[in-house]
This record gives sequence, structure tokens and C-alpha cells, in this order.
Amino acid sequence: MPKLTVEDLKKIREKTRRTTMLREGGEHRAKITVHMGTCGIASGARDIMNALIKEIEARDITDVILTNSGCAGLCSREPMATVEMAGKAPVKYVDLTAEKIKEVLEKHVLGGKIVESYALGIGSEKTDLS
Amino acid sequence: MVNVTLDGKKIQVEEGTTILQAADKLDVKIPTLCYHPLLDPYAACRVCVVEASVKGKTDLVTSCNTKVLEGMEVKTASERALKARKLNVEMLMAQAPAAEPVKEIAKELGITKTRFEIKDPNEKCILCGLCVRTCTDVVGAEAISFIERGKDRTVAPPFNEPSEACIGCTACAYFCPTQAIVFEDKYGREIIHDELHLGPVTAIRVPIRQAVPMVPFIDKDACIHFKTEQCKLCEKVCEPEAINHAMEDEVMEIDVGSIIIATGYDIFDAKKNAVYGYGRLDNVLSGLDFERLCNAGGPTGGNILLKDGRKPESVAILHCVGSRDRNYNEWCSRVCCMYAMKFAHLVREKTGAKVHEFYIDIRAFGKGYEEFYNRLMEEDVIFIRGKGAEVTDVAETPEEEGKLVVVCEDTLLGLVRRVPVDMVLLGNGLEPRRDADEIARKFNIGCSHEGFFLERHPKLGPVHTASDGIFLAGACQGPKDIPDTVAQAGAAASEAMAMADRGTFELEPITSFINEELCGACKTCVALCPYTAITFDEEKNVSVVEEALCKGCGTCVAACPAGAATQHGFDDEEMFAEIEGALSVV
Amino acid sequence: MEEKEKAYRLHLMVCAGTGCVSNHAFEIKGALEKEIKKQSLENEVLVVTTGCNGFCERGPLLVVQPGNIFYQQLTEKDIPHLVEEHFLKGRPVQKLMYTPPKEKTPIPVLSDIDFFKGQVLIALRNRGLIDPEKIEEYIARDGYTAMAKALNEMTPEGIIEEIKKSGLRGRGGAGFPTGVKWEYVRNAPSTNGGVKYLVCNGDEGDPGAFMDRSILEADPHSVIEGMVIGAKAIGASEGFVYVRNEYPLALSRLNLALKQAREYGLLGKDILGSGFNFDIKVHRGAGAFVCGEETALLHSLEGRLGEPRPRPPYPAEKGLRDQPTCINNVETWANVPVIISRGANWYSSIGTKTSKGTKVFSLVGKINNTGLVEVPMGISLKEIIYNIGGGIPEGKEFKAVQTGGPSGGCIPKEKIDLPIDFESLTEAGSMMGSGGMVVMDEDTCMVDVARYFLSFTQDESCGKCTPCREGTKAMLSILTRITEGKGTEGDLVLLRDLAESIKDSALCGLGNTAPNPVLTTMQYFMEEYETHIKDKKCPARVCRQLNTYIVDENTCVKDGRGCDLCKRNCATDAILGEKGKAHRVVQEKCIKCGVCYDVCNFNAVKIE
Amino acid sequence: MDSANFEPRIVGFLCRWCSYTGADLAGTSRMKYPPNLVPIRVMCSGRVDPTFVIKALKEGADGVLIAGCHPGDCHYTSGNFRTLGRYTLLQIMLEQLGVEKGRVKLEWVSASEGDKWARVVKEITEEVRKLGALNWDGVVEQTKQEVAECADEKVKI
Amino acid sequence: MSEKLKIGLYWAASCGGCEIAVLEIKEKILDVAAACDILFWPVALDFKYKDVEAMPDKHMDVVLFNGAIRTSEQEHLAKLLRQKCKVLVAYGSCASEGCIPGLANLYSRQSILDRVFKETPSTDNPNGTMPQLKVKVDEGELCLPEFYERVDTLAQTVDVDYFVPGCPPVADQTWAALEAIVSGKLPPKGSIVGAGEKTVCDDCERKREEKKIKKFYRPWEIIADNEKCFLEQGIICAGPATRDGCGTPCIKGNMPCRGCYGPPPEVVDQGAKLLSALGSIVDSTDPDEIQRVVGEIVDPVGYCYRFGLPNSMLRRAKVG
Repeated sequence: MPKLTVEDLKKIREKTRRTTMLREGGEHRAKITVHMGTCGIASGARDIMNALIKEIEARDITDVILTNSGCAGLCSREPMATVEMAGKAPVKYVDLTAEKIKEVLEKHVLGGKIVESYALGIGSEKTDLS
Repeated sequence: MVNVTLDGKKIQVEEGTTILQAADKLDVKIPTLCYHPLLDPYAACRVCVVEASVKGKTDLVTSCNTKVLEGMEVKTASERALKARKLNVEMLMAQAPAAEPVKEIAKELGITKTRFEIKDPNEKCILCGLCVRTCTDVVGAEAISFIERGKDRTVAPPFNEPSEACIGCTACAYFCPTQAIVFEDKYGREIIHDELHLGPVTAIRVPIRQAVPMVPFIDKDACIHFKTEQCKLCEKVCEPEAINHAMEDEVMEIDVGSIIIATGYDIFDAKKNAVYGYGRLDNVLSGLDFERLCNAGGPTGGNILLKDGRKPESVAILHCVGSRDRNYNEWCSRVCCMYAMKFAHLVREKTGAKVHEFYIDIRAFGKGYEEFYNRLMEEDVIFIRGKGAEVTDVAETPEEEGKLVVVCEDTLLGLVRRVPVDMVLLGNGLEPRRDADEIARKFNIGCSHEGFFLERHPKLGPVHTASDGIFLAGACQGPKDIPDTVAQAGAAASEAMAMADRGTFELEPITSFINEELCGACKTCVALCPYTAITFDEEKNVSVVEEALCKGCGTCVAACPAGAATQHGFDDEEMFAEIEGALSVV
Repeated sequence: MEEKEKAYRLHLMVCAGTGCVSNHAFEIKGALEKEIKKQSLENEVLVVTTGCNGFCERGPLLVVQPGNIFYQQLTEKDIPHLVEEHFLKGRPVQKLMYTPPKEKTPIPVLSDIDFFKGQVLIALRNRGLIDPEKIEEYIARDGYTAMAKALNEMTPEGIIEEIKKSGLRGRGGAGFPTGVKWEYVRNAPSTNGGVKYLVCNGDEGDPGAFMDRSILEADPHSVIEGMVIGAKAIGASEGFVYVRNEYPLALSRLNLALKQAREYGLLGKDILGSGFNFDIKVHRGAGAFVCGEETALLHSLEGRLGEPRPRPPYPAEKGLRDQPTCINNVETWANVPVIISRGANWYSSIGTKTSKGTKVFSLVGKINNTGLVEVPMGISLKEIIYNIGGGIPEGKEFKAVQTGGPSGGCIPKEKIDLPIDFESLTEAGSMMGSGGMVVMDEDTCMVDVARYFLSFTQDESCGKCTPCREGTKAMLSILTRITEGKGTEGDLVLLRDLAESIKDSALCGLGNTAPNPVLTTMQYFMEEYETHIKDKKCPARVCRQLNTYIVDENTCVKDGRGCDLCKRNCATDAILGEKGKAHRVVQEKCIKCGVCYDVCNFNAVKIE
Repeated sequence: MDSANFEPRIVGFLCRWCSYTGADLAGTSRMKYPPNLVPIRVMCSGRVDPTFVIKALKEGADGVLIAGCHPGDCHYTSGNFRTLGRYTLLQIMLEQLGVEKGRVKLEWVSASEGDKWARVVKEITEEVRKLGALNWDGVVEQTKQEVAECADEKVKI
Repeated sequence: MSEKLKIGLYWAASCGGCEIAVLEIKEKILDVAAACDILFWPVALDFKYKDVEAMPDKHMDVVLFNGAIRTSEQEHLAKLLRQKCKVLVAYGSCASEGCIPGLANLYSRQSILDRVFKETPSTDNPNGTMPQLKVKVDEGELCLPEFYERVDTLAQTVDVDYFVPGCPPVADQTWAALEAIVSGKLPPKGSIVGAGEKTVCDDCERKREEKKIKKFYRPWEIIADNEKCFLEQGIICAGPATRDGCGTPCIKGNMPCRGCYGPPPEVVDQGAKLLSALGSIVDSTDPDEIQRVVGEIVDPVGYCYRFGLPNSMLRRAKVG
């Protein structure tokens, strides 16, 4: 094991920022909630979640919180996900596929532009407990 | 220097002085229990607590370890200090009711009884730790320690078993203020110094009162420092700093021209002949013991006393102890008759006791000796011709009770006698020194069969030895009395002087030499020479004998495989001729 | 280290402090992992073991991040449901959440719970947030930055100045200013070529306190970091952590942390390239209370009998192996990195005028929220007991609180508004001491409390000095006498004399403070002593020898129908009566064991 | 020759310091011992060359005694150790050459051991007496006789 | 022809190596042939004893006689040749000292005959037939020489003029001896020619320091350091007690000297001297250790008298 330098300490901190952010509720760019009630799972919410995790990992995104919730109530449009950009109203996306959610991640979360074609609407009922 | 006020009195003391030391200077007494001036303060008994104020801050402190500070005000008997001190003493009274020092302090403090529960009325140990600290810090043996804690605390060796680490120095018992430590030997007897019946011995002592120079020495065998490398308490107390443990015995090499051996004799150890009870029965003394007893510088100041302190009423003196005895030494030790008679005279003179001399023959051979014998007979010394056969304390008749009985065959009366006496003095004979063999070997001289050094010739060379330049004087050559010794010593001295004076020394013409023509340079001879007289000449490639060093033993000659080495007076041809000659005799 | 950090959407922080571990936290963790695997969530959900969360009362605990959702008193049975509902379907499970006493609705989020709300975390800053067995997680939380700063940017004098300015005082109990101590050690001459030592006192002797253990378990690196900073300040190259062997988890996590730190070059030679060398050895203590005393601890560390010696000289001057030695408590060391990284000014803004920063207390006894709390100095007892501690169970009345461990003192309810700091506690006759807080309710007999604590100190006294060895024994026997009804008026005088004298003349802190429980209870609850002696009664009915047990015949017949249970359980046949009829206690035969009182299901047995 | 009337001839090599003095002591002490041994004085037993022993045997001695100081007591420190080494080896060799062990002996006799000297001489004399004459020249000359006998042998076949 | 030297060679009790050694002078043999007439050399040329008997006395100038005297035939020839030559040379160790055949002096004649004709495992002699001096056969009587009880050297049998030692003598020394004889530059009678006046050690190039032995070894027991004195390594070497002249071929071949050149000038008994040296160099002052170290030497006669038992003082063992 090589000895650390002060720089190395910083690197380690950078690397683990995602954990820090996750556990301590630190500043994050966005929070994506995948709705995973029985209906959601049945219509493929797991795929959405997996795709998101894979993509976040692949892009090494450290400031996006990924979470899930129960049924959003609109079972017919599942799978659904809600994207909340920091300080902005949540946007709910419906009828998602893995491809679509990647696009949402790319355009909305990273690009700041809502993907209107998949969006159900902007602003909704409060979904976050905290 | 530091200014202190102690119980109102002002004193200036050195920095680093403890309150206790300062109080001592003012003759203010502060009671202590766990304190000892030779050990580091322990501050455990808390009996020496005093009230000390510095800069307006007042505290109760233990005086044994608290160092005075500038402007400190100490009250050794303030109400607060006394209250704590009394309670502590009272608690110790309950814990160790049999400890005398605690009782004494309690008495001084006006405490008559303790209000606390007494567990063991015979307990003496106050857990002051002096013994443990002595064993650890001073002795360095670490054979005892505290075990358990709190109320169960006790002092014990590891696992409560007799410890192998204990060196038996008894220092812990010495330091114990309450006599709570008792030593036992392996037979369960209490160890006291009584066995050394001519007085206790410490590791530092003056050898004898008449010693010259009159200085004490450290007995390395008894000194704790040489067992554990610690202690050195004596260094602490010796103000002139005259003690140095690091001093070593020095071996000095001195070049001399001649040597006189005067190593003296040993006296016969009467313990070897158990019938005399020496070392077993009280009041059976060897000749030397008696000399010490008689000596004004001895343990009794020169009074002849029995072990219980009484004056003896009758004394028996046994001649020929170990001498003229086939079982021990066959020779006559020459001096015993006369010194035994001197003892008789001393006993008569100092105590007036009845004296019996048990002898085989009286050998009063010197000038005035016979007259002394006659004088003793006039002094009513009873001479019994017959060797003492036994000394016993088993009484057969009432008048023998409590006495020592000397049994002997009176050859004049022709009957066995039992003579009850109070004290028996033994006329121990003289023996060669126990290391005479070693000395003889060192100096290349001989010993006679009894072990005394052998003179070159009894008549023609009485102080010479077989080795040139080595002379004999005194009893190392054979038993002799002082006049004879002085005479022989004088002779030896003049022989030695004469030899040294001559400056040169003649060698016997018996040295070896090596024929260069024949020497094959095998070097067999070089290592054989005990005197390094043979060297190898690398240039000539031959061995060479330095004749001044050669003593003529001829070992190299015998060993020379080339036949190159020869000895003057002992060459092969001469030897062969001698052999032939020896065999030509029919 | 080059691979990218794996992304999880949920981190399940399982508390693995000793309290929760003994409540089967590791089984819970196992069940979680099994269940997560079963639901194929292993790439989405990570299970993390953390150090003590503090709310030990409610263990085993689980905090879900993000969201800070607090689950408590979990059992293995709960896990499949929890995993499916919350972690798979995103529906937090309410019935596993904490519901404050007297309330009905559970509080889902940790920070909304009173117990946590009132706390300010400095020494315990990483609790519940990191896995103590992973150095990277400590570093992630700015770990070792203070050390890097101290080693590379600060002079020893600068560090000492900063600590002095922060007002940090020793958390071991006596409250000696840490910076001043460091300065002493720095300036004290060493007789062995400049060798100085640094010691972390982890010999937490008070059986009721466990913050040191908790810090070592939850955040060992914070102690190590503090020690390195201290070492640089005083000029030491060798340090020791003295931990009692009864803390196996703390020991193993500390040793692991030391190993990791050494591997990362955060200990050893040329730390972080600064040229500074320092390493730490762990010394396991055998668990004697007195070894928490610094001189005794040093003796023990040297391999000798754990006994105190008189001070001066203080360890700062002549400590381990006769060299200047800096001894600080675990909690003190844990505070150091924060002061260095956030600055003295920030730190000294917390707390009171004389006592800065926060203090960890272990809250135990008759209190709802047992656990470890870190609060700012100056907070009142009331806040701790009622707000954070959730008050007294079963609606009983608060009577007193013993602070500072067995040799601390009892503070009565009259002083409940007392702001907690070093001075105020000492003034009240108690002390900060171990940081233990034993809360007592109306059912507590104060004489018995004094006796109880004294039996502890008496047992733990090393026995070196007379007052402590003999005095605690004497006091205990007097107190025992009083609780047995054999006390006399003279006993009280003797007891007070003894207590004062021991406090005054004992050799070390243990002895000096041992009488504190007696003195404070005598100060605040004298009437209880008098009742025991004069009336031979124990108002709290704790001292059984003073109780008279009788059977209320009415209740016995009416409610219990003469059930005969008391009679059958009486060891001395002191209860007469037949089944179905009223029973009666024969006082001459009664040994006051209290069994009848305990077994009666109808409260028919009364104490008078 | 019958052993009772046979008077063995023994050569003794005596070191001057111990054994010769010891022998002297035996004499001055008027101790009686057999006259069969003729002493030859050497300075040290270390001078005794095995050649001397062989020479003596060849010249008609029936036995040889080497006497020196006790080990460690050598006047010349170590001469007697050399003697011991040679003697030990010589004994082995003489055995190979058919000389009985008892004929050649090494003894340590100190200056004070007059009695031992007398005893040693008595012992070796008796032992050699028992072994009989060595007569080495006879051994050597024996051949001629045997050759003659050999020539007279009858043809067996 | 008359100016040519008349020489004879004879081989008695020896291995025959000396005969070959004569040829070891190689091409110089031509010089010899040029200078000499060989009148008698049974191993090479067919001469009969009668031819020699027929010579006038002192007819031959030189006879090189090798081999010891073991049988009546050898004795007869020794005497005969003495009579017929002017200079009789004991050539080689056998003639000079007895050499290896001389070791037979450790045994009696009878035991040797028994061993040879009865006891060896390969002997099939159920009737115990022994050689007879005279056997009558049909053709007449056959005679065998007598087998003597003892091996003697040549000088013990007849008067010898010169000795050339060595087993065998080295070529250079042989040549030197012959040259001396040819040139007529003869040393005093009885001299040892073709050898030095010191010991082998003098020629030995090995390093010698101190002889302090803790254990003796036989050559095969250790690997000898080829630069260090054998004795100092504990390997018994007869060099110190052996006359030089050989040029140390054995030692150069890393084998210790066995002593074939016989005793140095002043040594009467080579074996006794060697033994004395061996017994003296044990490094110990512990009597038990000395006895143990020395006692471990196997077969001291074999070491000390390997080449010279008949020539030693005792000449042979006393055998019963």
C-alpha cells in the first residue's frame, strides 16, 4: 500500500462523495424517484431503476439521488419516475422504458431541459418524506 | 534556598527539601509509618499529613513527599490535619492491632481505642509497603509484592509460595517497622544470627578489631549489591562518599628476582572428628575460637564465658586434636602442647576454674618450655595422660547433669575416666593449606606426602625448593612455632636477597640445541616448548633454540623426527651408552 | 482505488455498537443481506455497519439513507417485510419506527426525534455515518485533514496555542485545560534524549459510562488523528492507547484502524510526507477502576502494579518511564481534530464561559431514553433529562441524578435547572467525572444509593493508602449498618468525619472522590438518613431490613381469594393462612426477604 | 628359565624432579624394593624418546619403566603430557610387535611418593618376572635355527 | 669393449618396480647402454646362475641389487653377486630397508605359509599340502629354495657398498647414481647415494605453522587441504622422519609421505622417531583426551615402519 499524501486524501474524498452526499443529504443536483409499487414493478420499474443505476455509475455522476417510492396512483401509466431538480418543481415521467429514462437523465437531469414528450406534468403531490 | 514557615517558625531550607525534612530541622516531630529515610517516599499511610498553604491555597498534604515551596506555610498539627491523622491512625489500629508503632503514635495522639471493626487482633502488618519497596527498589529481587487490592491487600511472594526470587537477604524484615515479617529456615526454625556464635556478621565489616589497616570492607558474598546489582544503601548513607561498589579486585604483575612462599597452615577442622562435638555441642571451642574469646577485642571483651554468659568452673583442654592420629593427620603439629598449656594458664588466671589437660605426651621441646610445664603443674592444672576419646553432654550421673563430659583412658591409672566440665577447649593440629597443591604447581615445587611444601634438602637446603629462586618460610613447609618460623623466614629472606644481589643466574649446561644441517623445518618442536625457547628462523628455514630460555627438559629432543635436536648432556649417543651400560651390569 | 465507486441508491446504516451488537445487530445485518439478495437488490442497496448511534435504549437500530429514516427495536422477523415494503417498494414501515412515550404517531426521521434533536455532535460527529472499519469512509468525512493541516501547516506552538484558545478541557473528568497540559509536556525536559510519550486513557472505569468505548468503536480514527496532532504538538514519537480488555469490539476496531492508518502512512515514519514520525501501541488493561487514574495507568503501562503514586511530579513532568508524558482521555483526543480543522473560535463559541465545547454523557437509570448523548456545555440537567432523555418512566417523579460515576455525587431535583459544566457540578458536590448520569426516581433510597456506590469504590480501591483502603471499608460498614436498621446517631457523625477526612487525605483521585456519594446524599437527603436511624424506616422501601411486610386481609380474600402463593414462597414459613382464607405474616419469623411482596398478584402484601 | 629364579633386567627412565627425587626419598626412607631396576635420570620424562625404550629392549632389557611427575605437576609444565602421548602410541605399537603390555610401563611418581616408587618397582619387577625374559636378540637370531629345522622337514606326500 | 662398464642387475624379494624404475631414466638408457655392458639381468636377458658362477671374482664393476632377502636362493645370489662384483648397490627400499616385503616380519613363517597355502578363501587344499624343499618326481628330484623365517635387508646379508633408497628410487636419482658410478666419482663406502641429507619436510612446499592436533585422520577420512602441512591437518605424514631426495611426488599428489626413503641421517630408528613426534603433537593437557586422540591411530607399525621394519632396531615382531 503506497503511503498517502495530502493530495491522496483529497482524491479519496472525491471518490467517496456520492456516499457522503447520500448519507448526509449533502447538496445534490437532482433526485430521481422511481415509483415501485406492485403495479410499477409489474410493468418494469425494476428495469428503469437498474438502467438508472448503471447509467449513473457509468457516467460517474455523484450528485444525483436515486430513490424509490410506492405506487404513485396512476397505475395505468407505469413505469413512472419523478425528477426533482434542486430548487425546482418535480416533473413526473410516465410510460417509461430503459431507453427513455436514459434520455431523461441525459437531457433533463444533466442538461436541465425537461423531456416534454415523456412528461406527465410538472409539479405534483409531495412525494418526499423528508 | 526556600523560605518556609512551619508551625509559626521561619526556616530557610534548600530547594527540594520535603516538609518532613524541614520539620526535622526544627525538631518538630511529625509521625510517620510508611516513611523511611533511605527509601523514596510512598505517601501511603497518610499519617504524616499536614496543612500547607501556598499563595492562599490551603491543602492537606503528606509531609514525607511534599516539597516545600517559597512562602509555604505549614501547620503540622492544625485541626484539619490532626483530624485526618487521628482517623487514619485509628483505622490502622483496627487493621493491625498488634503493630507497636501504630499504638505508640495513637498514644501520642491521645487515641486509646479504635471505633472500627477489628478483624484479626494479632495482625501486625500495616501495609506500609516498606518491605515490598525494599525488595523491589533496594534489593532488586522483587520476591514479594502486594497481592489483591483494597481490603484484601496483603504482602506475599508470587502465588503465595516460597519464591525462588528471594535471595534470603532479610532486608524486608529489617525494614519492617512492625516486626510483621519473620524468616524461617527450611527446618522451620526462626533465623537469627546466633549460629555465628562469635557475633553477627554484616556484609560491611572490619575483619577483626586488630586489623591493619583498620578499615571496613565489603564482603562480596554477603552483599546484596553483588547479587542483584541494586541496593547501594551504604553509598547513600556514607557522607564522605567513600564507598565504591565498582571497585574491582586488581591483579597486579610484579617482576621479582626471587619469591618466598610463606602461605602458612590451616587448622584441623574438629568437625571432622565428631566425637569431640565441635560445632554440635555448645561450649566446645577450637583453639582459634578460644583465642578470639580471650581477646580483649573479642565479643566478650576478653572474658572467658560460657555461651549462657556464666563463668566456667571447670575446663578441659584436649591435646592432639587431629594430630598424631592415624585417622586424620599422623604428624605431630608441634605447637599444640604449648598453646594448650598457655590456654590452661589463661583460664586459671582469668577464671580460676579447674583445668584438665588431656595429653598423649607433653612435647615441651623449646627453650623455657619445660619450665612453663612445670609452672603449670604448680598452678594446679590437672594433667591426665590419655587422649580425649569423646566429649558428650549425655549425663550418666547426677554430677554430670548439664555438663560436658570428657571420656578418656587414663593410661597412668589404667582406667577409663569421665570428667565433667563446663567448657572444652580443643588443641587443633596444623594442616597444610587447602590450596597448597595449587601453589606448588604454580611455582613448580613439590609437596611432601602430607601436603607441606618440600624443601630441596632437609639439611642442605632447608629453605630452598626444587625451583631456583623460590624459597620457603614458616608452617607452609611443616608445622613449626613462631621462633622457628622467624628463624626460617630470616634464612629465606637472606637467601632471596643473596640471589637477587648476585644479579646473574647460572644455567645448568643441559640446554637443547638444533643442528641446522639436519633440521627439516617440520616445526614439530616449536609448539612443544613450554618456555617458548624455540623459534623458527624463516630465513634459514630451521628451528632455533634460545638457550637462555631453555630449561633443558629435552622434550623437543625426544620429539624431533629428524634427529636434529640434541640436548647437552643427554644426547642420543650418551643415552644409548647409558642404556647399554645399565644393561651390561649382570 | 482506481475503480469507480459503486452507486447504490440506498445505504442501510446498521448500528454495530456494543449495545446493539448484544441486541443481535449482526443477526439483523445478516437477515437484511439475505433478504436483499432474495429480492435481487444487492446492486441497489448497501448494508453498512456503523458505530454506536447513541440511542441504545432502542436497539437494534437501523437508519436508512438517504432520508434519515430511523428504525428501532428490530427483530429478524421484521426484516423480510421491511425489505420488501421499504427498500423494494419504497413504502417506509411505520410500525418499526420510534414512537415517543405517551404519543401515538411514530416519528420516521431521526433528526425529528427529541433524543437526537437536542444534541450537538463533535466528539461523536461520525456516529452512524461511517463504517468504523473503513478508513476511506472516515477520510470521506474530512478525516485526517486536520492532521494534514497540523503536520504540514502548523508549528507545535501554533497547535498548542489553538487548543489553548479553544478552551478545550480534559474530558477525563478533572477538566484540566488540555492546551496548558500540552505546553507543560512540550517544555518539560526529557532525561532520555528528548523522548516524550503520549497516552490515550481508554480505561473507562465507571461501569455506567461508555462514551470512550463508543468513540473507539464508532470512530477510532478520530482518536488516532487527535493523537497524531497532539504528538506533533508535544514532540512525541510514541503513543499508547490504554484500553480495558473488557472492550473487545473497541480493541479490535482500534487495532484495525491502526493497521489501516499505518498502511496508508498516516502513522509511522514520515507521515503524509511531513517528516514527522509517530506510532501508536495498544495496551490492554485488566479492568481495574483505579487504572483510570493517570499515575496508576502509567504504572500499569510499565508492567507494574496498577497503583497510583503521589503527585507532583505530574506525568507531564515525569510520566511513563520517567519521561514527560501527556495523558488525555479518548473523548478529549476525539475533539482535537475538529478544533484544528474548524478553528478555536468556532469551538469556543459553544459552551459556557469556563467550559467550552460539548460533552458526551451516558444517560442511564430511571429514564426513558437510555443512551449516549452529546450536548453543549451549559445545557441544564432538565433539558437532558426531560427533553433528550424523555423523562422518567411510568410517570414517576424525578428524585436525583448521580453524575460523574461511582465517585461522583448526587444532585437533587431542586437543582434540576443546574447548567452542566465542570465548575457547577463541583460546586454542587459532584463532578463531571466519567460523564455518567444515573437518573433516580422516587423509588430510590438515597442511603442505599450511597451504600451501593461505596461498595463499588471500596471494592475497587487499590489499598495503597490508609484512608481509601480502611476508610471506604469503614464507611461501607456504617452505611450497611444504617440500611439494616442498626445505625446510631453517632454513626452519622463518624460517617461525615470519615468522609471528609478521606476526601481530604487520600492519596489519589479515587480516594478523594470516593466519599462524594455519601457527602452529597448527606447534604441533600439528610432526613432520609435520620429516618433510617431514628424511625428505622426506609421511605423508599428499598432497605428491606427496615420494612415490615403485612398482608391486607381484605384484599387477600376479596381479590386474591387467599391464593396461598405468598405462603408457598415464604422460605421461613412466616406466613400463616389457608387457601381461600386471609393470610397473615408472623413478624418474629419474617426475615424481610420481600418474596411475598414480589409474588403477590393482587397487591395484598403491603410494606409499612 | 623358571620364573622364580629369573631376575628380570629393567631399565627405568626417571624424571629428575619428581620420580628421581621420589626414588631418592624411598632410599633415604630406607624402603625396600627389588634391585632389578637400573634407573637412568633424565631431566624430564619428556626427554624419553621411544627409541630409548626400543634400544633398551633390544639391548636385553626385560622391561622398561618411564616415571614422571603427575599430570599437571610437571616441572616443565607439560613435558609429561608429551610422554603420555608417546607412551600410549608406543604401547600400541609394541603390542603389534609382540611385546607384552606389562613390560613397558609409564608411572607418575611425585617427589613425595617414596612409597609409591617402591611399590611401582615391586610391581613391574614381579610382572616382568612372570612374563619371563624377553631376549630380543634371541628372537632375532631364532630364525637361523628354524630355517635349519625347516630344511629337515620330511616330504609329506 | 674393455673401457665399458660391466654391470649386473638382480631382482630379489621385491615387487619388481625397481626394475622398471631403471627404465624410467628413459632415453638415457641409451647412454647407459653405450657406457655399459650388461652382464646379468635375469628379468630382461637370459643369463643362468652358472654364467655368473663362472665369472671371475669382482668381474662385474657394479651390481644393482633390488629386493630383500627372504629365501635361500636370494641369499645365495646376494653372496654370489657380492663375490663377483666390485661395487654392490642396494637399489631401492627393499634392498636397503626391507620395505613392504619386510612387513612380513610381523608374522611367523608358519603363519604366512598357512595363510597362503591353506587359509585363503580361494585355496582348495583339502590335504593340507605344503611346499617341500625337495620333491622326487619321475624325472628326478625337484628342489625349491628355503623360505626363511625372516626378511632381511641386503646389508644384513652381505657387505653393501652403496644404498639407493626409494620405493622405487626416482629416475633422476637413479641416473645420478649411475652417472656417479660411470664417472667413477664415488662417495665413501656405505653412503646413501641418490638422496638428500635432510628430511622430506625440507623439500615440501606446504605451509607449516604449529603442530597441535586434536584428532588424527587417515587420508581417506577427510579431504586434505592441498596447501597445508598434512600433519597439521591431523593426517599422518612420515615426511618429518624421512630422508629427502624424492622430490615429494606423493605430497604433490595430495597424499602424505609414507617414508620410503628411510630415516634421515641422524635417526637410528625411523619408526620410533616418527612415533615420538606423533605422540608429542597432541594438543591437550588432559590425560584422558591425550590417550583417546593417540589411541585412535590405527596400526602404528604400519605407519611408522612401513618401509623399514627389517632395518629397524627390533627388525621383526616377537611372534610366538
